[in-house]
Amino acid sequence: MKNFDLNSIRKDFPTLFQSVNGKPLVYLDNAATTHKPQVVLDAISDYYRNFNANPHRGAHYLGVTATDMYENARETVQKFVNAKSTREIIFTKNASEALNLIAYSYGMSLIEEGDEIVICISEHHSNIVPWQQVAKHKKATLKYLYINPSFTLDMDEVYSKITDKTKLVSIAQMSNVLGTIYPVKEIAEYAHGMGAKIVVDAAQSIPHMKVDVQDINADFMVFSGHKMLGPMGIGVLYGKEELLEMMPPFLMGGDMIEYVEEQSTTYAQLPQKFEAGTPNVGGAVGLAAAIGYLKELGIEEIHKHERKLTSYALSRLKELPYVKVYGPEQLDQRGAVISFHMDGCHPHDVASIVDTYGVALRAGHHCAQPLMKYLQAPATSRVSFYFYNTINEVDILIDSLKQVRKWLGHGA
Amino acid sequence: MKNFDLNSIRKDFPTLFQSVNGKPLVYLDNAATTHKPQVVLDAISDYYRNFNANPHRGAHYLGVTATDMYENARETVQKFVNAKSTREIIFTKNASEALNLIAYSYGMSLIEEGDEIVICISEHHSNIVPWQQVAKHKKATLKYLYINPSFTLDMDEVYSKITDKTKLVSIAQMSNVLGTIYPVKEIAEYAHGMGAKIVVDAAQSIPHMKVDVQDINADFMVFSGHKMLGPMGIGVLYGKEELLEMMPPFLMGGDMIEYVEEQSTTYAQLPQKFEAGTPNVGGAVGLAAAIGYLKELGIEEIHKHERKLTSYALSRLKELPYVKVYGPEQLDQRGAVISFHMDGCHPHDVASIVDTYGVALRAGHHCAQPLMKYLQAPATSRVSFYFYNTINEVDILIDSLKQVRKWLGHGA
Amino acid sequence: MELESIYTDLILEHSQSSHNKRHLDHADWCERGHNPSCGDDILLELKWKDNIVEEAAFTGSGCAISQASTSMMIDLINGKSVEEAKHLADTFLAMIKKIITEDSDLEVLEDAMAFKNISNMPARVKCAVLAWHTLNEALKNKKVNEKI
Amino acid sequence: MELESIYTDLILEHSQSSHNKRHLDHADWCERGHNPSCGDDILLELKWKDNIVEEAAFTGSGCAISQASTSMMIDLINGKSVEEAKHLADTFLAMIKKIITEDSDLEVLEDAMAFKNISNMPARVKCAVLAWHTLNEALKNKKVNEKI
Ligand SMILES: Cc1ncc(COP(=O)(O)O)c(C=O)c1O
Ligand SMILES: Cc1ncc(COP(=O)(O)O)c(C=O)c1O
Repeated sequence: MKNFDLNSIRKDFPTLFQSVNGKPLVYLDNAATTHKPQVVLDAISDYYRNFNANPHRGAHYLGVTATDMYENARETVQKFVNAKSTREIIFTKNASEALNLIAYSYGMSLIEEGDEIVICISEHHSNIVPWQQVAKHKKATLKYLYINPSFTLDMDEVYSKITDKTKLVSIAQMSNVLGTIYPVKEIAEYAHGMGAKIVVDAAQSIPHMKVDVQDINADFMVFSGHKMLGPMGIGVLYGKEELLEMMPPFLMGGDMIEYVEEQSTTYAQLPQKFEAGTPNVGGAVGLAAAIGYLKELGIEEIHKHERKLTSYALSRLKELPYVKVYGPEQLDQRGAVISFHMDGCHPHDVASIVDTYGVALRAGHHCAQPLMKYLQAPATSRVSFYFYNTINEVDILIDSLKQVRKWLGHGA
Repeated sequence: MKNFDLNSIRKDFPTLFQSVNGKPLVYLDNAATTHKPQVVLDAISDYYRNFNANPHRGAHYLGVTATDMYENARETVQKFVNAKSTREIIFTKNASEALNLIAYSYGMSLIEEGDEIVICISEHHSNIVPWQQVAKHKKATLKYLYINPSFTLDMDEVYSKITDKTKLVSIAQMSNVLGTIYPVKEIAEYAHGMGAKIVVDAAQSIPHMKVDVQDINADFMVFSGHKMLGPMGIGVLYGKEELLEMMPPFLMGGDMIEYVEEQSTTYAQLPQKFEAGTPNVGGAVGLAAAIGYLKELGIEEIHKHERKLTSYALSRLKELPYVKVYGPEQLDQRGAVISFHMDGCHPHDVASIVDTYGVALRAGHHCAQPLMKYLQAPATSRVSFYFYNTINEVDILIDSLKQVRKWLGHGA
Repeated sequence: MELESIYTDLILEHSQSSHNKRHLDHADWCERGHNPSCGDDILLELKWKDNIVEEAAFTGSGCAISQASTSMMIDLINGKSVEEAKHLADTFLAMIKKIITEDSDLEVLEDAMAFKNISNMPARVKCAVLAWHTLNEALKNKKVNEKI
Repeated sequence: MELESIYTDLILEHSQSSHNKRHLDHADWCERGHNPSCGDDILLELKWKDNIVEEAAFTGSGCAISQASTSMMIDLINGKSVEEAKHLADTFLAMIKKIITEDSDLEVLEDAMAFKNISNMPARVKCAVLAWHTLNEALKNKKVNEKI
């Protein structure tokens, strides 16, 4: 484990050292995507410069090496999430594809008329729209878990919504808008008791906390590489082997087949069965390097620092009477994502104005329109930290928010 | 246009300068994947180091820049294939996903019972299995165009197989096994006359020749970045705007929506409608750099050099009485892919043995099992050139093939 | 980029003023305009007198840019003929796209000239043009309607 | 990697010899073994006499490695008991995985020891083990069958 020395950590991230509009970049949009440490970029370059080949397809040296690197990356992911076997790790292009894979393959073949699918009102669109489609096509019902006024989920809501008709529960472990961390392990236990399977959307959680699929007892779990220091274009689906075994394939084509006749096809074993076409080896190698970086840093250290940032940011935002935060107050119920509204300041104006101070934050519906409607907030501003952010950056944020009020004619 | 100086061109490709088993690498597996020039790797690194952000989602500087870079890459692709509009260019993770998108979205909703889908016997699995699925689910018929003993396609075969029941024809412009170049423009014209749509799988052709979707009058066209100097994890679907407009979305989630309500969703405009989740901006930027490189080199020059290599390789192979080539003899009917069988030498032994001489070629069914069965060849050896290969490498290949015969006990 | 060229007093004033933000009693035409990606959503209401925009107003929510732009547009088109309104919308859009750049050609836009520099803030161009596109739609639909 | 440690005379001889490559007249058991990814495909035929492999043979196609490995295996198991055959298969697979490395422990494999170095050619390991996995399946299925 590295010593958690913020200065030296930041030096690993070339993207952080630039100026925007003449000001040093203060990147607070990490829930959208994170920057990449040089080791990840180097791993990708190194792969392309020294080993590039189409895996699973060649008896030649580069082909064998590329296959090894790809499969080693799979093993790195397997260990990272504590899956039982590499057969349970499917590479996709992002978390959204992974969720679609579950919806098309598991949902379209195993959900039946009258069944219920339960998701939470704070889901990301990628964890809503696929289930709407399944519900529509299979005449199933899509039900929502609603959060309470403290922006958390009462277990009573879980008990009342998940019934013996529920076949599938799909929930983000951490909300990308509220920062709320949901008790997925408890929900999984209850869902299993009712005979339902559970999908854990770990896109926001896994960059920041240990996600152990066996401990949670998740049936499926998905995440994206680009939100945890990895490159774009690579994501992961974890699925319990017995479930993946019984599911039909999703994308069809090269690499996922066993025998192809003119009119019929038998499919390859797991995990290839779900990986059609040339895989993104460079992406997988980059993701593995990202996991290596996170492990070396230590997820505990990351958590500690992010908690400090979140705590400080929440307390500084409280100083501003015109700011309303959407999200839990208690630090152990939330991650490092803070959504807020500033009185009289539309979030898009906020984002544009702080941008001129070098501060990158996000404004809008954050791909969670049903939540925004539920909160009766058409849009919010959102800051999201990663371990490379500093307390000083929080101060710059707060100063820039004060400037927003001035620019929009409200005094400071 | 660069001067076509092979020495200086090769210097652009760091991967070529390595030794395999103590011998200089002779990479002849370009139909599987090509190596990447340094400018492509630099474009990707540069993107991550200086601009990385989630596009379409932020009002901040990096977000705006990443969006611009992504959309500029789309425009580069649009111009490269001569599409009418960037709305007709959808980024996917590879050609296979693009074909699946057509099958799931167009096929599953617009092919009906009794309709016919026509493909060629030499298709890649990625252009077979999705259509088998559509045919099965929609009770349609999947028909094959068979090649003649010269490994080309008679137009009479086209006339007899494509009928007024045909709704879709899907064909590779160039076979990844035989090297055959199919007359897709003529086939498209005939198919259109019968009221059918045509999908052109340009995965093998576009790295080597001008593919003009308007000239071909293709309804859909697909290809992969990694086979044309680009990174893995990025592919392209071209579709005529009016077709894409009437098709339902395929992958669902963030970025492809307009309004999401709890129970229903309206979808974004093209091209976003077909791009769910965080896109692979780095991949798109890398692909655009690859296109830039190809354009600078000049597709004519590339073609000329590859023709020289193919011609030379075919004539040298002819010197070996124990070699049988599977593919057209005439140079204007074929590309730079040569499949062959050596009497008494199983292709896997061939690949393993030449590998120890530094030569990377491919052995097996090349993801085209129905073709192999049709040819009554369980496997072939395949060499595939790209513009960075040299005449000297062909000589090394031929020498190594002679060694194979020796190793396998057949004398030289 | 200089914020003062965008968040001008004029724009702020308009964005906070509510004189055009209301429902009309007997609107002849309502046209919805929206930017799904950022959530701006307006309803433009129009009352014709023959060929003249007798009265216009709007409701809805959005950022300072979109609200100000809408309000300025309404001030401008009140009392103008359909042709004039159409011409103003086209002029505004041409200004944003930097097709028309001469101040003398833009003076007809009056206060709305304040958006001349919005392209320096590319993420916000959509906000500025929303109302004008909505107006164009409304005028187009009026024509279609009259033909029926 | 040295080719001579893999394409040995012994292996070439076996790969080209056809003494085990035929159909049995009255096979008690046929087991198919195949590597979809490379196309190797064999049919192993077995005749039992009580607990003894009375005769074995194979048909099918594949590379020199898979053909030689199959032929050597058949030479080895002819006349052996089911338990011995199972033990030999396990020993072979353990050799490939480098779990057993002492030559003295491998001598029971006779000619098939020639594959000791196949892991230096990782892409070909599958070819070498195909026959032995197929044998294991056949023995497993024999047991299951007898219980029914
Ligand atoms: C003709 C053809 N079509 C489709 C594909 C599939 O491409 P990818 O594996 O990149 O999806 C390939 C390459 O493998 C090909 O050669
Ligand atoms: C909670 C959550 N789920 C899913 C996604 C989708 O991830 P991607 O866009 O990488 O597919 C995101 C991020 O955008 C997210 O925050």
